[in-house]
Amino acid sequence: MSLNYVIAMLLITLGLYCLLFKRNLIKLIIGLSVMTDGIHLFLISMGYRTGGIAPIVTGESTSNLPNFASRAVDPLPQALVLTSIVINICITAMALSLSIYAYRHYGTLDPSKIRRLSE
Amino acid sequence: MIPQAPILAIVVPLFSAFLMPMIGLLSKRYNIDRACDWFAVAAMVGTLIVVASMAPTVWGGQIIVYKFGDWSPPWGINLAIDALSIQMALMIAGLGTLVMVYSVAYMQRDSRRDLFYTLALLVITGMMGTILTGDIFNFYVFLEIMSVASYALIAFRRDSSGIEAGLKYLFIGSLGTSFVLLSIAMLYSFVGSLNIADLGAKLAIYRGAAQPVPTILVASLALFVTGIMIKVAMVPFHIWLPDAFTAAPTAVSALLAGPAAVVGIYWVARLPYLPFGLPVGIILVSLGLLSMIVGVLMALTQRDFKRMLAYHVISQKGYMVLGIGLGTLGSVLGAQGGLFHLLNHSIYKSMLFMCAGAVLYRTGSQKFEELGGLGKNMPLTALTFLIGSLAISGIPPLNGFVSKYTIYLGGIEAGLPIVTIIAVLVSALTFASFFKAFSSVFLGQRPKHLRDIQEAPKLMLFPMLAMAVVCIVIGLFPALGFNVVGPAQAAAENSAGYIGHVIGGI
Amino acid sequence: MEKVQRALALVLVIAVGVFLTLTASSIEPPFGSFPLRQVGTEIETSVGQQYLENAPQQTGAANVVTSIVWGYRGYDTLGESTVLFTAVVGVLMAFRAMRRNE
Amino acid sequence: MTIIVRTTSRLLFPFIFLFGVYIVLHGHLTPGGGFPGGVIIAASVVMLILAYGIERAQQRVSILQAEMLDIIGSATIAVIGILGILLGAYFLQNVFPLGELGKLFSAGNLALLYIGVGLKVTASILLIFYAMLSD
Repeated sequence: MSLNYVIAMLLITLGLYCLLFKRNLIKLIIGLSVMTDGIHLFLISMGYRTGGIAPIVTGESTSNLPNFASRAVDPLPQALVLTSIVINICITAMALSLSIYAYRHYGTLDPSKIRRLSE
Repeated sequence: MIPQAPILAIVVPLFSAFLMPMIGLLSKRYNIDRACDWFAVAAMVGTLIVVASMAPTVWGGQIIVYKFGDWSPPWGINLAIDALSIQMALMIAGLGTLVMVYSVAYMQRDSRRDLFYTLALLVITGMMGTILTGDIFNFYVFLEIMSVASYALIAFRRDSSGIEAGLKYLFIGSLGTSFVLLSIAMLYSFVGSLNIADLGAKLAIYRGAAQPVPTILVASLALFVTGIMIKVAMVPFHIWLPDAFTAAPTAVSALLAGPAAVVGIYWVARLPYLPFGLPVGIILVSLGLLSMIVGVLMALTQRDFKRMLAYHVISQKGYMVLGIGLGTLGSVLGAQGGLFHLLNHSIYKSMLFMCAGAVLYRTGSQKFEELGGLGKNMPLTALTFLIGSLAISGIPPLNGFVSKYTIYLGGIEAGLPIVTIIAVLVSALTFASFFKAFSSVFLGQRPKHLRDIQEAPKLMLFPMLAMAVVCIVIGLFPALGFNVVGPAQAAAENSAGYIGHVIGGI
Repeated sequence: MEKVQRALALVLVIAVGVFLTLTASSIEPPFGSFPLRQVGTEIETSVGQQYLENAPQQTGAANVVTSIVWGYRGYDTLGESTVLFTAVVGVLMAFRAMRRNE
Repeated sequence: MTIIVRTTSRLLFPFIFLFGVYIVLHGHLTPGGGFPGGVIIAASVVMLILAYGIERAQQRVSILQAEMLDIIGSATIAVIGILGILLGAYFLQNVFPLGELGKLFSAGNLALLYIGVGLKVTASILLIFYAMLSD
């Protein structure tokens, strides 16, 4: 039983619940962010090594690189999460700008009401 | 092959997109009206030349591997181009060029054209990246480029239906890409690698029945298939597609219906062999059948030109997924038919959307009730629409017939004649639906206000007629198509060769 | 109809949640055992371990994450900045004033 | 905004800005890099927007300047990527000397690429904010 993984999956489920049940564009965006954060938590925690240190060479480990390599945590998921966070920001910005536009011009944040306008 | 061709195929549209806002500023300052439009067309032509220059090498049996920054495959990112990728890349570049030419005329009444072409080139970049890459996380990144750009393009006109469709596609599409990301995360946590060839090599032990497949691999596969199916719009996940294709500007609909369909189907075709290599044939066949039937039944009741075409997109994508699914059940013809149908469908569905766009451009309406008798005013548009609808219904001398017939044979070869029967029935319903559309738009009573409608502009007609000619040529000489599709299908199945080329290093 | 849809959605969410949680709790090897990966019967080490061993000499960067972000996987990061560019263009698309130039 | 917020944000602005620059420049040595650093730099300007309104912030960084920064950032990445082809063999290949581990001038093209990305992220975040706040 790995608690980190389970909590990450619960966050993802929470985000999915929010996406399926909420009727407000801002809440939908929050749901999407929560879901992506759950995935990031999963990615980060699977690279953990018990008693690990940050994958940055500083201080005394500069002279003892093999020791550093045997103690540091996985750097690859951190790079992936960095990429994924930026992508998530972009999606959030896109969704927010469309929502702001919808609110300014159609006066509502309820997607089904915008739909009724278009029919 | 042009030196550095693999990276140029991605970098040419990408850097053109980076340059486009600057071109927009300059053209405003010096008052050159169509600079952005022609620059986009030139960028697409450049991409097409680069991609075409790679084709002879790849069809010669080689797999081009391009290592970024000179890091060898399991650590760095690499591009791996085999016959399957090159078919898709050629389709994207070719159809993309024609769609760009079409939008030069179609978008001329809109302002903010520099942003439109930037986004369109970014969609092309994203598609090229997803097709050519050999790294699964890189696939996710480029999938997002393509997705974010298409969310913006769908809402481009900013009317209420466009905003609503854009937001709907944004939420459903992001859900799909999140699933893909979670699937990649699980795969990495299990195998400890991200390179597709490396993953394929390490997961090969699960291919036989010797090892029980662990839960995490099943979960990863399920999430990946769900994510891809949301992007392909197979039936339980299809609800974003009709709204998006109806509300988007027609040039965008043509771009998404033709080239963008390629990405999803490419990954459906890869999936049974690399990186997972688990049997998914039955799932693909049943999803394909479901979408074929539901798509065509929904299409029959539509009263909106573009919405009807959108439902036919779902139905026809069902044929492709069905064909590829039959391929994994042991029928080579089925897989070839699926890939061939992708080629044909991309051509005639882009063309049909362009016809709808031409009608919309001249009359300002896309409702069947408000149209009629346009055959006299727009004879060439009517002719291309007729060719397209005969092709999509699978009437003999046209290309749709060849690929559909191959899929029917594949159904029999795989020992599932019931599939063939359903496919023939769906074809008949497709014909009925298009007959209705053709007669209510181009035949019959012409409303008074449509008396002075003119033929579509020449720049719109050129890509439509070019595609119609291709439809007829492939229909008359199907060997041309099979020369492209045969190697592609062989390359998809040849996972050992792919792994050998990438990991073995060249 | 509305109620049926909501009930179906709730069932879906619960099913996905249970499935994911069960999958996560059965992941082998468990949390905290980073370089070990077990595929089938073979014990492998993750690619991450090779980055830790080679990156300081190969790229000269003290921060191994940086050497991955722009060194080994620089192309990913190029794609990432392209997504950022796409988002900026998309936001400008949504807010720039519409002018019809007939 | 009140005078407390205005004065504090005016006094804090150069420090936050400098901190962002530090994060960008030391991306290859310490945690951080172009993305967080760029966001910090952009946040210092966003703080001015909150305290003084958008006009005052645009006096510091105008829309045109932000667009130029964006283009310079993209151009930096593109030029370094293409230099890899011209002087080496592959796109984005490192063709600069690696230097000594742990020093500021080390790691070849990584530091330069991070500067390009830092400019690009700053400009992009500012452009998004300006676009959303304009009517």
